[in-house]
Amino acid sequence: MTLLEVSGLRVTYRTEDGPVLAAKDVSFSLGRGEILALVGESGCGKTATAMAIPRLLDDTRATIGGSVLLDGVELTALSERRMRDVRGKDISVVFQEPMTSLNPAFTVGRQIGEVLRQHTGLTRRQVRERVVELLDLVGVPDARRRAGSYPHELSGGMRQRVMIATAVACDPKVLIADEPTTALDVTIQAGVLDVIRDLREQLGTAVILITHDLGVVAEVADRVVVMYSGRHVEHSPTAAVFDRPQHPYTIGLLDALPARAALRGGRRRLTEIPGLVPSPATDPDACQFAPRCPRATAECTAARPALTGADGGDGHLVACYHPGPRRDA
Amino acid sequence: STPGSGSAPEASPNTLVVSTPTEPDSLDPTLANTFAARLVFTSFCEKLYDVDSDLKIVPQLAAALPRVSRDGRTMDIVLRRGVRFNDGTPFTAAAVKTTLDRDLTMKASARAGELSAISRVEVRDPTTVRLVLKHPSAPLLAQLADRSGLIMSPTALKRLGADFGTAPVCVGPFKFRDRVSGNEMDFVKSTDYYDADKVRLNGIRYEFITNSSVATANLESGDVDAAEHIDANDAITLRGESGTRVLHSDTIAYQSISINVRPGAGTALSRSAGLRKAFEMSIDRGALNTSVWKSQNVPDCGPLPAQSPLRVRPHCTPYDPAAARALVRKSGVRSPAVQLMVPTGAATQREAQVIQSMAQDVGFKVSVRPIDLVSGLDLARNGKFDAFLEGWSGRVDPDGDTNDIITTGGSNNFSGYSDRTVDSLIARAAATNDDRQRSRLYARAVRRVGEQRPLLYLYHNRWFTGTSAKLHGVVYQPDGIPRFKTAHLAR
Amino acid sequence: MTDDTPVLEVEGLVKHYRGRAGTGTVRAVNGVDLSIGRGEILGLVGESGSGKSTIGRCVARLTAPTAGRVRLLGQDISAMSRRELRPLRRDVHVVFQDAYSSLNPRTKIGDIVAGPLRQHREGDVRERRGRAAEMLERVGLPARTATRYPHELSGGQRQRVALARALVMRPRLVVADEPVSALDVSVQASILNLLLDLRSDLGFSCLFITHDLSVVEFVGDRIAVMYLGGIVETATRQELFAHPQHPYTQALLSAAPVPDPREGRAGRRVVLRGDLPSQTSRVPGCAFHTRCPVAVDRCRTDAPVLTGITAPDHLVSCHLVTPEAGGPDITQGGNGLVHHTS
Amino acid sequence: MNNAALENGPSAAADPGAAAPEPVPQWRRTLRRLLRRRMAVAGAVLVLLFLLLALVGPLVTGSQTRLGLTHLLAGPSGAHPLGTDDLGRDVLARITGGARVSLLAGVVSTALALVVGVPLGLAAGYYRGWADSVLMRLTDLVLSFPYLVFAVGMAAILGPSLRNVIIALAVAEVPSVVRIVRGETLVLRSQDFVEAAVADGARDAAVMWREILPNMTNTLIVKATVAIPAGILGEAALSFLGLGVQPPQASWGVMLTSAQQFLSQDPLLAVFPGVAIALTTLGFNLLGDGLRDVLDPRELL
Amino acid sequence: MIRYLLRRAGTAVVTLFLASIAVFLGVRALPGDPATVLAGESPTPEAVAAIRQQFGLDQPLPVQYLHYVTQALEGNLGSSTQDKAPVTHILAERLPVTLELTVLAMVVGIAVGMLAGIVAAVRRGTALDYAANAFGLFGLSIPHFWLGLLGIVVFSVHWHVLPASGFVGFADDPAGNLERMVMPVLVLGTGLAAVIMRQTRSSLLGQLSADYVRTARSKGMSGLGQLGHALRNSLTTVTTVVGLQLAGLISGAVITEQIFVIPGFGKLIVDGVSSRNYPVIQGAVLVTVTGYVLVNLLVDVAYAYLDPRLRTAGAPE
Ligand SMILES: Nc1ncnc2c1ncn2[C@@H]1O[C@H](COP(=O)(O)OP(=O)(O)OP(=O)(O)O)[C@@H](O)[C@H]1O
Ligand SMILES: Nc1ncnc2c1ncn2[C@@H]1O[C@H](COP(=O)(O)OP(=O)(O)OP(=O)(O)O)[C@@H](O)[C@H]1O
Ligand SMILES: [Mg+2]
Ligand SMILES: [Mg+2]
Repeated sequence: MTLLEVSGLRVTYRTEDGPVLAAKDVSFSLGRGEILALVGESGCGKTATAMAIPRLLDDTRATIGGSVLLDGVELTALSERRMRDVRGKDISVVFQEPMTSLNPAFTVGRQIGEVLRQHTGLTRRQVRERVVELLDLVGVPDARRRAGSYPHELSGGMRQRVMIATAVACDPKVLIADEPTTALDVTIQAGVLDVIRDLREQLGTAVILITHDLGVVAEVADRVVVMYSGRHVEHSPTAAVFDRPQHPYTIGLLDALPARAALRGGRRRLTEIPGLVPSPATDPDACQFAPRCPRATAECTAARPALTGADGGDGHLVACYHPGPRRDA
Repeated sequence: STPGSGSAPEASPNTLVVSTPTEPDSLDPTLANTFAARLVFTSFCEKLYDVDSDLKIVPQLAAALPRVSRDGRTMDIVLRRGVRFNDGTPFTAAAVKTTLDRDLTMKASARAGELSAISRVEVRDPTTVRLVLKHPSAPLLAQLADRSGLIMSPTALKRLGADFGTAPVCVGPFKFRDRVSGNEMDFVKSTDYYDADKVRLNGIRYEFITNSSVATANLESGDVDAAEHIDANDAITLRGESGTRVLHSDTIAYQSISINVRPGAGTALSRSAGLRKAFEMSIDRGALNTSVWKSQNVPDCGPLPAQSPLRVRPHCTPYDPAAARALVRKSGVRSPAVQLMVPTGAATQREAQVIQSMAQDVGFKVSVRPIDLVSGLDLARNGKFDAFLEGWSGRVDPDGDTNDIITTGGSNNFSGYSDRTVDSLIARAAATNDDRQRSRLYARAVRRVGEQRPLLYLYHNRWFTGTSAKLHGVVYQPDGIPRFKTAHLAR
Repeated sequence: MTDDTPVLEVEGLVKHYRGRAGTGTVRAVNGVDLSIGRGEILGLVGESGSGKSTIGRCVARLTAPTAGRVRLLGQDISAMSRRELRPLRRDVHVVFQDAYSSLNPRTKIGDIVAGPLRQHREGDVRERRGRAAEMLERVGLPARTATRYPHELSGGQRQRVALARALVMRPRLVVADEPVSALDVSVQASILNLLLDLRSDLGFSCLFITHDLSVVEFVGDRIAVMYLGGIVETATRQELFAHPQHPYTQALLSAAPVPDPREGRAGRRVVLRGDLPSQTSRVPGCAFHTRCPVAVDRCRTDAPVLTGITAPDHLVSCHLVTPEAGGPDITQGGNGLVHHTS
Repeated sequence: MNNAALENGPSAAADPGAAAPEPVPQWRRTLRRLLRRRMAVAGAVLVLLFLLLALVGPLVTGSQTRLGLTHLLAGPSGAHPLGTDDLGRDVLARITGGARVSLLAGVVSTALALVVGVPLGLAAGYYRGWADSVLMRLTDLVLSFPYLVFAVGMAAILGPSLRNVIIALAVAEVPSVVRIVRGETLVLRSQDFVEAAVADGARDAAVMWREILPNMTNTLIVKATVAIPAGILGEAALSFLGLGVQPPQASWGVMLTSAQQFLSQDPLLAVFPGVAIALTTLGFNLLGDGLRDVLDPRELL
Repeated sequence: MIRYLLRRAGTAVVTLFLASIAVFLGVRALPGDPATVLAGESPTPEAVAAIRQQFGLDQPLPVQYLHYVTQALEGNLGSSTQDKAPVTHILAERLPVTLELTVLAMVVGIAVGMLAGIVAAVRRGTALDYAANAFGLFGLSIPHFWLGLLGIVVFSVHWHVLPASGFVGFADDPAGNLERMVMPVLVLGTGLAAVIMRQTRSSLLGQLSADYVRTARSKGMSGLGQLGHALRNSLTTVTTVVGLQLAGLISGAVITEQIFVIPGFGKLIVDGVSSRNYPVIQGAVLVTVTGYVLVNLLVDVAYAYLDPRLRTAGAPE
């Protein structure tokens, strides 16, 4: 019962300095009511991947390859007009920056209402009522009055709730949340994450959650896709990634967390990953992580490892010639 | 009201629209100073006397030329009968006395100097005025044929006092209606005018258009009926067109270069009469006239106009670059510098550039300094210049072309020239009524100035007024002022 | 100055920003006391806008405090003029969050690192260059980095440069304002390691400002928790994480996501209602009472003071903390509490 | 450029200290990107062409002041490729001479405005306070005077000349320079690297000169490419009104004024200087657009 | 927001006050004075002194200024030295002319400029965009007085389709007035349209790539809907530019009025300078500056209206 099937997704940005391959052959699927996390360090292609799904990338600058099936419908083949009906209705998005993602010149009520007017035949009055309901749903106090507020009159957390209200207004099948809490304080973040979780519970919405915060992943995601330099290196149920990380990069990432360091007995030393992230312009036929990898062998630089099932089954996939749990632990 | 209000073309089809380059100052005859004001006075304000095309003085509001006593100390003027001002007030000897007394006594009067020979004005009878003079004065009659002869309505004077200029009333073919500052002046036909049958226009409007080519374009497009005082170039263009004609007048105005000869001036030209001579010799008046003025002006070397009965043909320094070069060499100054100040304006600047080029050919180093007229006059009167190219509108009587210009301390003596002989020659010429003697005296003064060269006369100007081919009956006198009294527009 | 004089002592620090037209005064810091001993790292945590950076700026005297005293090595610098301050600038240096904006994009790395030496007229050009190169190597950058421009470096490298610049004068105190918040975890790890290494080598003290509890838990010797312009709790790292007393500290700890699925899901989370209140108006009583799940009437009227209740070095400003029971249990509170045990 | 530079930076995997093997200097990159823009290149070519015309043209074309009273208003011919003017002077020579005046007016007035405006703007933005307020009111004042009215007055006071036109243009330009520099300073002043320099104990002058100023060179370059053509147009306008260079020196505006008299006899006389002005300003504008795209799209006016 | 506007009004008053001093001193720095002009061809010292006294020019400067300002505050700007007409009267005659010219030019400039800018931004990279850009560069690079000359050559001298110059009041002859205004307005409007087009285009392009437009797109909104979002936010910058362009427009009007002989403020000031008509120059310049300041005050109000952040909070700097 897959809802969304992404396979072989490629995103290429045209830049003055040549093409940038932001996402290379990314594949995953999403079931109804599932929360899938896309994690990875800055610039690894999380946003590119997620925005390619509802085709929100500027098509004068980015080209998308591969296939995206939503309920069996190939989105990459839809006309722009048909695609407009999908956006906001079947797939909706919450962006990272709640300040700039809302139009400063219009009231938030109007901005939430727009999506309803776009996709439903509701009357003006019905739209207004629904907007208040939605604001209530995402936990905005005093919703009726707040609907008349301008974005700058709201705090960051409230704005992000408004964004979420907009996104769920038409009961979408898929909600893409691109770092929805990164700009927020932890106490606020906790509330926003709760809202997303509740919505999944109440509405059965499937969620693609993009984050670089492994803590957030651990708290809310059902499954995790770890990305490195535009490529998908590990894919598994959440618990498995944290308990039995297979890819050396995933392991490095987890070990670099100060919180994990403390958990591991408070040794005043964090594990570093040596070296730098490779330029996204390159796409060698090799493991991109090899130059930084303690396990790298000649094999790793000779050919790109394929994403294969790791031991333990349960859909745990990894793209590595030398997978396996932490060896020094 | 907005500019142009009440003057919609279709309202009074027989209204003449005249463009003129400068705006008059005050329309109060006692205060008016500009040439532009003289121009519009002809339409609404008549004088005791006028001049004809030979510069002969003829009666206008007077019935005849004045009777001058033998000793030249009294002048009786008999007035035309049955004349009324444009407000209906009868034109009488008392009215003339009121005007002249005002001219003589009013503070800031621009006439007091012109009339300074008068000691008092008496009313002999309702149509005779007697001027009692301090001393015999030959130029006085000419003054009465100029602004000093403009007579104002005593009723209007009583009503407006010092503000007479805001709604002036005189005797004239048209009467003042409206003035839009900086833009236009409007006059309508007067019903009180004694010569009203000859007036065929319903009114006349003067519009101020500074730029000659713009004025010309307006004439061509039919927006104005006459373009007064346009450049020679434009006149030539117009001559070729079918819908327009060009009137011209060989005027009494002249163009000259004043040279600062004040002892402290410190310039090359001020120090050396030889260099001044060389400078004059470098100028080819004919070529200058041809290139800048399309040969329209009349090259000349003295101030008196060709039409003047008192004129003696002046002796001209010939164009002689070789001799000029020799003089420059002899002066010992290496490429003597000359700064030629010129009022801004297209034609004068071209003229200055040609002079510059000519003088440079004989070894002068000439720089041209364009300046707005007011600043230029200010500098010239204060002696802060080297050479100043400018024009004089000219006067009917030779006194007006010499006194005050080449006499010591004169207000238009930009050169700072001071010569006892010249001063006395001109004073003597003013004090006699004997034309032959006056003629001789002026000739001597002009010759002396010609030798010392504080002033280089270049030519008398020919002025042009472009008109629509439909316009007839304009009289264009040597004073450079077209008269529209008898003008009419053919259907 | 004796050995146990704190490197930094802050007493009653107040900083108000005069707002722009139409907005009132921003009461960014309202009476803060803290001190940092030799070689000690004090971690300052709190939500965005709570006034952490403002304290840092007052300590480095990038801005003049509205009231209160700042003593650096025993010397009161709170009212000094810029000229008087100049010699003291040797002893305190700053590292900012955004390594990109804290390095002049038009200046070569070598000149950036040598900048403080030049300002203080230390040595000649060659000598300065040498010391800069030495410092660069010390933070793990090859000497040739000196000829590069900031945009040619990665984020982590830039933050190393910022550290080198801050340490080149061998200051006694480093104010580090969110030095790792903009970095990826793997890079963050190397910078945190480096900071600790350098501290043991060079022996400076550090005011380490962050909003990330896990970072402060890793790096801080002592931790101060800020809320709305005031410090609500200070204790050693172990003590604070083991026995958080102030309701806000407890809420903060419970809200921080833990990167361990089992741990995270099992724990009880407390979600605070509402946001940080406006800082333009003075809140009577305890600043936290508007969001506090366990607030009582007294909290709305009386402002608590920061004192040691359970132990002399565990300071907390809360009426509900008792010597016997320690802090109140906020999961038991009734009002304004959202409770999760999923 | 922040993120792009960050992401496109080093690509080689190495120890954390390794920088990119061979970094390309920034100006070379900028130049390369500029050269990729066809319009910008066209603009640069135009500018260079007129620069060349101004520098060496007069040596080739002969005297721009020599009168030819025998061939007034002649049409284009072998001897006079663009014909002669109302005093028989060679139009090509005068266009060439005018190029010098125009570029001089544009460049010098801009340079003057920068020299005066940059320190004022820096000080105003850096210190704020009452001096800033006074300065801002003064810039308001100058900005609220239409610059032509202002220049007409200046020229009348100082007398018409190229020097005074340049002064008038510079004075009219200063306020906008002050505002831009002040605005940039306000932004840069709160940047961490400026704070860091202050924290290092840098003196005010050093902070302004070393930290703030170098970071607005892009803005200033773009500003200059806007101000120079404006200066050229301003000089032409003032000369056209008779307030500019003195005859017999040629300036495109002066040429247009005299051409105005012969519009019906010889319209070509009005065409050449107008085209010259238009092409020069076009060149600068194209170049400016290109530079703005390449350097920083912030300032637009 | 009220406070913000009050503060803006305060600075406007300061600007006006400074302007009055500047223009007062400025005219007196001109060489010569009204007396030099009025005393005519043969001035006598007495006449000059009398004229000076008549206009109070013999008083010390501060006294003159005080007199001028107190009178001006009562609505009396003195009278023209040229013909004694009250300056307020003269200004009232000229104001409608310049207003007509500048307002029409502004309407044309804004309409054409914004439309072209929007089309260019929306159809970025297409032939339409290039055409609009070419127009923008053309308008920016061509001296508009030259455009005026060419216009006269082509339309008046050659084809005789439009009058070369002159002015007729709208009330007197609406058709004739508009006919005469066509060329001046187009000449003046072109430059403005170019600037506005470029500003609209670039600010719209900036807004179109803003995050909130992406949000609108993610809601399934059409291109037009997205444009609505972006346009609303571009308006603020475009409005500011329009306000700032006003001074440039008045400068343009000075030359345009000179070329087409339109009796507006530009011509009044230029003539005033050449005749040293102190009261007229002062009055005309002050009214011009007041107009500029007022329009920019209006722009600020519009700004506050367009940008809700200003309605509740402080001012932008
Ligand atoms: N508009 C663009 N033009 C060119 N390159 C781009 C563009 N947007 C992103 N990139 C590049 O594509 C790559 C992937 O970017 P993406 O935004 O998907 O990363 P991300 O994982 O979302 O990172 P972050 O955590 O910083 O948001 C990066 O290397 C980035 O430099
Ligand atoms: N220069 C300033 N002018 C006015 N208000 C300011 C200024 N600097 C900071 N503030 C305000 O003071 C308060 C405290 O700011 P500060 O930067 O110290 O907070 P912080 O704890 O460092 O927050 P963050 O985590 O977001 O950096 C905030 O409300 C902020 O808006
Ligand atoms: Mg992203
Ligand atoms: Mg901060």
